Amino acid sequence: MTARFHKLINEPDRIVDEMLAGFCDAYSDIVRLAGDRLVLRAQPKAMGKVGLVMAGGSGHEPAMLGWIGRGLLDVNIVGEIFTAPGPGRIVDGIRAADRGGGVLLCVSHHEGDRLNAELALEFCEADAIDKVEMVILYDDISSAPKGRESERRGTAGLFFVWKLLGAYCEGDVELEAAKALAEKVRDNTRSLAMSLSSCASPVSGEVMFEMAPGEMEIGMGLHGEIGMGRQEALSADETVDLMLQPILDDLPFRAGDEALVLLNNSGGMTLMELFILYRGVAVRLREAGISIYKSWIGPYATTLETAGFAIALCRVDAQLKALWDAPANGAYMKQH
Amino acid sequence: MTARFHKLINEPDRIVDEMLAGFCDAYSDIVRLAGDRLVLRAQPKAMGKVGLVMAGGSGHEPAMLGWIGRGLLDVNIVGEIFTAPGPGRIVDGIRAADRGGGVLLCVSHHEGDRLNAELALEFCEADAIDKVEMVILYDDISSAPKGRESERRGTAGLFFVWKLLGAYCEGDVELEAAKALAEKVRDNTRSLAMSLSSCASPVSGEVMFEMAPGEMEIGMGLHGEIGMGRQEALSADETVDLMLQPILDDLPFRAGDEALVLLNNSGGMTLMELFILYRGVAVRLREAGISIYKSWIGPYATTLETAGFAIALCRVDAQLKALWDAPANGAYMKQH
Amino acid sequence: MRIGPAELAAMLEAIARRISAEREALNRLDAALGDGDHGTSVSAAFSAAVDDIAALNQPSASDIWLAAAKAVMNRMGGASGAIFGSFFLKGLPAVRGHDSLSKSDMEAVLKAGLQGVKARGKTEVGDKTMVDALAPAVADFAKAGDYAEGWRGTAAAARIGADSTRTLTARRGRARYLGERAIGHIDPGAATVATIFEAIDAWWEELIRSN
Amino acid sequence: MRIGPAELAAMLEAIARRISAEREALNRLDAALGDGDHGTSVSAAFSAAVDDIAALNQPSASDIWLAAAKAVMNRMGGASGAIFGSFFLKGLPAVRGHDSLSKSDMEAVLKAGLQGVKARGKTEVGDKTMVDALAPAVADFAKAGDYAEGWRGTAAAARIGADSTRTLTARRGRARYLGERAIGHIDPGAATVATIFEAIDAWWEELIRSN
Ligand SMILES: Nc1ncnc2c1ncn2[C@@H]1O[C@H](COP(=O)(O)OP(=O)(O)O)[C@@H](O)[C@H]1O
Ligand SMILES: Nc1ncnc2c1ncn2[C@@H]1O[C@H](COP(=O)(O)OP(=O)(O)O)[C@@H](O)[C@H]1O
Ligand SMILES: [Mg+2]
Ligand SMILES: [Mg+2]
Ligand SMILES: [Mg+2]
Ligand SMILES: [Mg+2]
Repeated sequence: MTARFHKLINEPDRIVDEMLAGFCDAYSDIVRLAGDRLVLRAQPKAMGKVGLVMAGGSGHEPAMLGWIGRGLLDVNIVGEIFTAPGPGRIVDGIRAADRGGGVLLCVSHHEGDRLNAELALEFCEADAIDKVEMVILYDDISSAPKGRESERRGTAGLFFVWKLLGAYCEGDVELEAAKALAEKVRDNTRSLAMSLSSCASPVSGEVMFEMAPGEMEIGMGLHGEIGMGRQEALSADETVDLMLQPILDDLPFRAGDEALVLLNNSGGMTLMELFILYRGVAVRLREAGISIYKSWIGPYATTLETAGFAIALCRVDAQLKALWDAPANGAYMKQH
Repeated sequence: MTARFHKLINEPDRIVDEMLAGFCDAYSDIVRLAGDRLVLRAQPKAMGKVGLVMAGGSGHEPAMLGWIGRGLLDVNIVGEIFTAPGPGRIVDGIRAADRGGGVLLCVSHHEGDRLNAELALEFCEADAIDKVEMVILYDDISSAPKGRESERRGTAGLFFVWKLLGAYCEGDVELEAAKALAEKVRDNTRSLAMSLSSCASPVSGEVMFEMAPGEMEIGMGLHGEIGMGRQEALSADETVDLMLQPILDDLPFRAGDEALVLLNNSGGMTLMELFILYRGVAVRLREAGISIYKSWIGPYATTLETAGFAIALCRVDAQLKALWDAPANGAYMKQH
Repeated sequence: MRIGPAELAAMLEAIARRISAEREALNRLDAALGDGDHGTSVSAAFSAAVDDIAALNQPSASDIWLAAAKAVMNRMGGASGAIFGSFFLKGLPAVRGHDSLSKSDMEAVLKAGLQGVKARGKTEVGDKTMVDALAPAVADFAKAGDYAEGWRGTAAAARIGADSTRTLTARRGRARYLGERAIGHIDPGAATVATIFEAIDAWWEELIRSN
Repeated sequence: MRIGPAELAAMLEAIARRISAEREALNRLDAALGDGDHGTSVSAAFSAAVDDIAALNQPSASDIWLAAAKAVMNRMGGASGAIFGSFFLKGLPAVRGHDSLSKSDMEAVLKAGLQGVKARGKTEVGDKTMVDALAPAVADFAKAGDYAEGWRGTAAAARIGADSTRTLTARRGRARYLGERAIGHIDPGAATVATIFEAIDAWWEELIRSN
């Protein structure tokens, strides 16, 4: 497909600020805008709790804006489209999240996000802001082979970290325990994405990359980074066959396991297609003896209007199931 | 833009059934599938309450599947893509919703939906199923001039009816009162949609209509029915200027009014654009002295992958505000 | 000649085949004036009617007619399902009690069906709907002396009626929201009616020839 | 000749202008290997640096260098923001205390900056990053006798270094996920480094000529 070049924006260089103004106005009961593009909870969590901070580029809405709120994250530091914010702003976000219980800086693993987070942590140390920890999160099995998990990218499967860690940090927990919980969720999560189309940058109006109609690509990154190669587009069930087994093999998920399932819409897919794809996923998981605890299907972490989706699975135990069922109230993630 | 022709489906004639299988499996805590494509609440409401039934074509997901649940609707009778289901299936749905308090059949005004609903009501009478009422719902100001409101189409603004009527019918209310409440919401709601692209039928793979890049059309129907004419695509704020005033003039909304606001994504818009558009809407409403009670921005009633959106406003009083704030738990509409 | 259960079933099969061949063309007509599904809907429904009828055990003419009514009403859906469904439903009393239908029996069926359509749709000739094809077809059938002349007349009259919708604005159906923009396009429901009568006419000629 | 505050500010302006002209070309390089934003990011950051410097009141050379470091780090964002930011940040001590920079002062600044980049990015020559342009440029600058020769050398060496990334697979940055598919594309960060040194070289020639 060719991308839709006309976007309903005003000035290209006001996109992020106008987007934040609109979002924070619409959901002023949940979030508020502060400082230099910081999105905070409208009602901060109680003193003494661990604060959760996530910095990242725009273009993935409702991520991460929609995940600020009770039972979820505390602060989102918003960058330009697909661009991690710099360290000065990350330090601002850490300060804003600090309720005296320490702050966990969550990093979706991409070179830019990690480098800027590292710089921010050095600045925190220089400024004697203590009790700040960083956790590097990744889930995309296409980006490095098994055994080199820590080189992988963070993609849509971090959904599970946001929800479970958010619920955990509503309780009275230590910073170290929060970090360990984030790592536990990460280490039990695996994702793989595919795409049928490209998307156009609203800033330049240029298409991110060319993709012929009738092609698909497995292993796309969250910023339109190209994946493992082009192939002829398949049917829904064939696509699931191709994507699910590598995910199961990687952890590996085994018969008897229980899992949370996410089908993430990259933006331009119809929900109709996602429901059909989900049907295939559910049938195959049951065949493999894996039971599904809960599922979500929708646009949680998008790549602008890209037509594509990701399958993400998170293996859960009693602790994680209870955390899943805990209430959450973000603008785009509600649970009760 | 050209539409994306490849859809991730299996057999074209299994689309609706596979979609329903996937949806009802993923959200089995909220809905269950029964009979001939009936989506019911997993836990039916208490005996004696008014049942709410909505029949309609597919292709608008998450509408209406996502609106079945506590505080919302009871039964959705699902048709083929963009095709109202026939009267026999509507009668089945009415029976399934009957908890002894009467059933309100909600009809989004389109010729096919209304005609089939009328037939169904005649069949109910013949079958001596009594206490069934029908309410015809419309909101789209582009489809008939002021003074001929009852000829207008039902579009995304019915969002407000589903939520407010759903909350109302959790209480102990009479069927006649439920119908009156639906009419009250309808009569205080106005919508207008626009589109930047067409969409492709997943059944035929054919594009619904041709639309050149850089064009836009105001007044699109929910099924890709063409609207009031093509024009050059504008900026976000210019588009809001063009669409909002006719909506305000039509009711009319006046300074001092309070309103609920919906920005509905037809499918292929980015949330980024919708937040920017919302900013323009909010600024202009405040300038007009209209205060915003609450807002929603997202894909609630889609037209497959069409890139477009609708602005819908609902004027509210104390009763409607309280109904809005009541809890709801549909798969794609949660409030707490 | 009379039309008995076997002929009625064969006639519906001939209709289903022709409609199925015209499916995409009918969808395209509907894309211009409505939501682009008309061909898919009518084709699915007539095929379902044929299947349902094939499953009946030694059906009478009215069993067949009722099966068609149900299939059309419930499997076609949309505006056309209700409208075509009303045609079959309101024609049913005129079929009932006949082992087979003479030309004048059929005339009564068609007239009752047309009345059903107009009442259900609140539609008259000139509203740019299927009535613009159906009404002249039924009138022509009534004037004819026998089936052969009758079917030939309906096919011609329905097609002329369908083509006449091109210059009209619509007062019913989705197309009414288009105002002047509906001009230049043929109503898909009317085209379906013309296709149906052409299918019947061809089937009848074939039937006569092979007898 | 020495580079004082006025020249340093003018040099950064010259860089910003050139980068802005190359913005879309740099975005396209990044679209092939990464997420397509590199040109937008670097251009926005250098423009911001120029604005921030213009707002300073009688700045010293190190005031200017610090303003550039901050603007690059916070307005560029992404991997390149952290990397270029580290270049300026680690070069800062070598600027501090000088009213103006001799060729050998500048050499110390560039060397410290390069060290900062390699440490921050855990990157060596051959990883298909901006280091492939920066490292040979700094080495060439060190070998030169004066500024004119030095800048000419950096521009040439950086461009050759940038072009050399075309045949490499990547070990750092988004491109590393591409494996063999990265071959055939020039690293955008390296192209930016080459563009920067070309801008400085052209600016210096112009400066000499107009003196
Ligand atoms: N009120 C009516 N009376 C008669 N025919 C109607 C009426 N409304 C619609 N139709 C017919 O139905 C056709 C459209 O059918 P179809 O596309 O299957 O339904 P829908 O509009 O629900 O998608 C129109 O072309 C028209 O001939
Ligand atoms: N670890 C690293 N060391 C040195 N340079 C790097 C490193 N990671 C990335 N880069 C440089 O950054 C460039 C990409 O910058 P940019 O596109 O602005 O950031 P992002 O990848 O975050 O979108 C690459 O072309 C490369 O030259
Ligand atoms: Mg980036
Ligand atoms: Mg339809
Ligand atoms: Mg139609
Ligand atoms: Mg980049």
